Amino acid sequence: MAHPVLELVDVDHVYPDGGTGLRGCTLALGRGRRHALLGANGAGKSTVLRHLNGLLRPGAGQLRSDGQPVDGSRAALAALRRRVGLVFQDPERQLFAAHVGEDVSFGPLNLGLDAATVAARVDAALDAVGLHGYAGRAVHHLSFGQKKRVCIAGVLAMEPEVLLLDEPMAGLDAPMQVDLAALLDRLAARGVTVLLTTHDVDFAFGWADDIHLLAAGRCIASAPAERLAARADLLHTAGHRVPLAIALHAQLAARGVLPAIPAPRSVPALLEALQADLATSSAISNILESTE
Amino acid sequence: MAHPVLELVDVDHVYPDGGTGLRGCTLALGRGRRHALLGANGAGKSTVLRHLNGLLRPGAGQLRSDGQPVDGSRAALAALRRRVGLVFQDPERQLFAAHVGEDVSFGPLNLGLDAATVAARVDAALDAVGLHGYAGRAVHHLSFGQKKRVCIAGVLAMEPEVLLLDEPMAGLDAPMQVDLAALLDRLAARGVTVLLTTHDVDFAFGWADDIHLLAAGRCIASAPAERLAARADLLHTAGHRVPLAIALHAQLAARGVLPAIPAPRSVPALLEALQADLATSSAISNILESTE
Amino acid sequence: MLIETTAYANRWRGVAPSAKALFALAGIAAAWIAQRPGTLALLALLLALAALVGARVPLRAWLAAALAPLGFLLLACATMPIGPDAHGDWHWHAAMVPVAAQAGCRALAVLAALLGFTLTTPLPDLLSLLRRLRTPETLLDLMALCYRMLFVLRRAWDDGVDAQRARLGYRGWRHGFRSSGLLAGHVAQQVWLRAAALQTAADARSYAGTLRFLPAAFPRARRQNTLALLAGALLVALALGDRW
Amino acid sequence: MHIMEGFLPPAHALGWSAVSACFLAVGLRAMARDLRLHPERRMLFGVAAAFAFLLSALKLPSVTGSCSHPTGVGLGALLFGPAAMVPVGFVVLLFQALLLAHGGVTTLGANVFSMAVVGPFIAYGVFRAAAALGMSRSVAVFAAACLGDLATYGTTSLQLAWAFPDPVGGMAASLARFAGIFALTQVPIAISEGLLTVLVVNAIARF
Repeated sequence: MAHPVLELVDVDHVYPDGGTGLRGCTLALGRGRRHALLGANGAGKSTVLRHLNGLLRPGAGQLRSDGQPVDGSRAALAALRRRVGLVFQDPERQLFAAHVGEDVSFGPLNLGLDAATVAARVDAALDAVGLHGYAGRAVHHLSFGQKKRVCIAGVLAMEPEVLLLDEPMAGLDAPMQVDLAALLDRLAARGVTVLLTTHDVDFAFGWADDIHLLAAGRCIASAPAERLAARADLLHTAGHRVPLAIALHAQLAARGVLPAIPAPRSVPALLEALQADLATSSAISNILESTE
Repeated sequence: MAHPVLELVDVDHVYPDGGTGLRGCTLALGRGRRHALLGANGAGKSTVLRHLNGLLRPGAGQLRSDGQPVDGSRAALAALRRRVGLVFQDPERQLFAAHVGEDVSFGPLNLGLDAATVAARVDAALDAVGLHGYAGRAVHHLSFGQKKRVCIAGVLAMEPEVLLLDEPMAGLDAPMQVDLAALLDRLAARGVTVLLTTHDVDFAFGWADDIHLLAAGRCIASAPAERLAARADLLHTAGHRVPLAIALHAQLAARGVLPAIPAPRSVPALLEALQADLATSSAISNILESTE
Repeated sequence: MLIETTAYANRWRGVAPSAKALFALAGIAAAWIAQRPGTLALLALLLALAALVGARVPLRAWLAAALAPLGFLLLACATMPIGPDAHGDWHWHAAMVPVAAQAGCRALAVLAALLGFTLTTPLPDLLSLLRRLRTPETLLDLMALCYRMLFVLRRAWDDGVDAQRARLGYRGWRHGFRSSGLLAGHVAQQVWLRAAALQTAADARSYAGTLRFLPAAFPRARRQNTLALLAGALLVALALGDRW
Repeated sequence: MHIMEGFLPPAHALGWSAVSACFLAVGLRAMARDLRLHPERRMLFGVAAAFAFLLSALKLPSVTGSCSHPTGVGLGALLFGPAAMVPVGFVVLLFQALLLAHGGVTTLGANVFSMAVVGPFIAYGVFRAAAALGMSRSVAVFAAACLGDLATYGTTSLQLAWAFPDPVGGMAASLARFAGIFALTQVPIAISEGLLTVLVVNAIARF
């Protein structure tokens, strides 16, 4: 079996102020899949991301990359960060250059690429996030959603194999969330492993292939979304309820309103299934009527 | 008819940098009701709040309080702010005292109250937000959710008639959101008029009595939630879809799975209705079986 | 910030800041009165024990806080007996040794007095004490805002450094220097934005030009002040014994 | 460069405190006048003080590869003017003494004089002079921050030399001693502070 692209094995982490970040956390990211990390505030979601990118080092346990342990040497961490991009939650805290292009070029320049390659990468990254032609704009004139996209472009320009995003949907309105989910899907389709944290259980189950549940610094479950969806016990421990789509579908399937399989991943998908079903049945009744 | 407690009449606002904040915005807040202001990012939600609290002055049009125009004099604005409390989105930008109790005491002291009254109000406000005994804690040692509650306590301690909250649910996890919604309900039950901004259309329709829709600086609709819920046209203009609960209920009512009335306000409420329905029918069948 | 964390978690957290300040001042006065290095060292020990035993300040925290000043002390005291003569040649001057020993021990005693105060008293408690002592309002406001905002800005700085490290911003000192400069410029610009945001937030709470907060109450302050004065008097008496 | 808590003899500690108190009073009067005209600057000075403290508490990569504590006084003087830097510098130095045990309360007066009075005024003067001579902004800023830093350290050496004169060579010998030893650490710090200030000012100018 192929090794997971990144893996935390039995990782403990205690913050300098004594707060426990992680306790025996084990979690593996399958290559090219869309992962969602779920947990209540303070469960350790950001701490996990910072370990995966090497910003924090495990107090005990190991970080493995393609099955190989990553040691704490400068070279190993640099190699890790080259492959693993991390987008933080608050754009105000990670955009520090005055202009969009300048900020996006920060990472590629640090990779030691030449100016032409950097320029090409900046353009490609801005295109990918839908900010073509924004390179010369001043960062502080952008809207919140645009800033968020600049942050993502800044990481994409480093062409990471793994993209980690901390609460990427926070603060975005509905259309922007749809756009961002589509962008992440495109990246995953290109083979990039994507991991995002969220506390929206409905979104997580609607979007992700794999779900990882975090509670009080432990990873209590890691599995494909469809296998975890009905595990009310595990979800409760992680501070969540069963996704509404699953609960609704169970009710409707019990009544025979919808087929038991396939289970829709999200409430909008369930709604579509209902509408399609209604359309089909009215189409059938139309046909029946017309043939009568 | 009683006057709305606060009212914007045909208000225009242009920011100093030339950005248009509001264009002919008209919006009235009925006393003691729970209001939600919905709109895409940049539609002008925060700008409306800042007008209602007198932080921004209309370029054209009027702000009315209990039917009386509020002029721009210091006295009028001071009287307005005494009655209308505003909680901003980011706690880090509004807490300026070192200790929780000190920060909460800032507003009441500005009202010119004596020390004993202020101390009593600080205690009451901290109790209300569930931070009893936190007065001596350092603000920078608190979690995000706790800081947010300190912000709300700081405004509650001024005992406002109207409470405005900018994106209060942003960054809170599910249990914290439930707690906060319960707190706002208690305030509304005591007669406080509550207005919050959100871009979560499902939450807005699940919680609010009245919905106000904002699009590109105009208030395109203001009505009780149940009257707006099915207005897909207006909701689309404001960058939203029809609340899932309403859309689902329409489908299920069409199939006779649920009664057409009452329409559940939120998907969890709809789920409960389904579960109750199933429980009733199984209870009835149990009774039938036992009597057979 | 170790001193700040310790100040919030020790047995004297609830003791009136006035009492702790009186004791520290008495310690400084005693250190200034005393002459012999031995007496000064004893004072330093007593003051350190008061914090370690009385307030249960962890020894590790005390030592960590004292580390930087002790480094200065070592350098400065070692410097004193070495120096150039009239011809510019560097020599060992035995005559400076007693001067260095006295200055060193005195510095230790005063440092112990200060640490006894700062490791047990959160800075905001000191600010409310200063307010009662009629410190100019402008200065107090400056201090209150500075205290709150330094944690906010520090957080912003740390997050910025993390974001830069995640994008390989600190490989080698050239990159590091550039990254620090960019970030410092960004945080400097935040100074204006945050000040404006605070102003707006204060205005929304009926701000009228002065930052007023309700100070914390210390109901047993009188008794504690008396005790502190008695303990301080013992230290001063010990020091006076040196002069006779 | 901070003189540690308790290191100065009582007479010197009290004397420098009196001198700095006068400058502080003048600075506070200037600031209060400024605040009457621009009340919104109260918040600005508070946040700026926090920023100055932050810069002073940071470990930044320096030219020699080691870490240094830049004083930030040059930057502050250029942004807010030297008079406002006296109260701001006072608060920063007090906080350093109380929160980091850098400097001290008894030596606060001496440290305020070197770091919040001499440093900013020299930095500001150098900047104005360099600008008047038509030097580029970067050169002027570098010279201002670097010389402001060196002036601070020179003043500290003088204060120490005066407090502990050499029994043979007197104050001059003592000064050579302190200045000589501290030059090892302070010259690289001054250069890195100058470079950093240039980067920061250029970054601010772009916003």
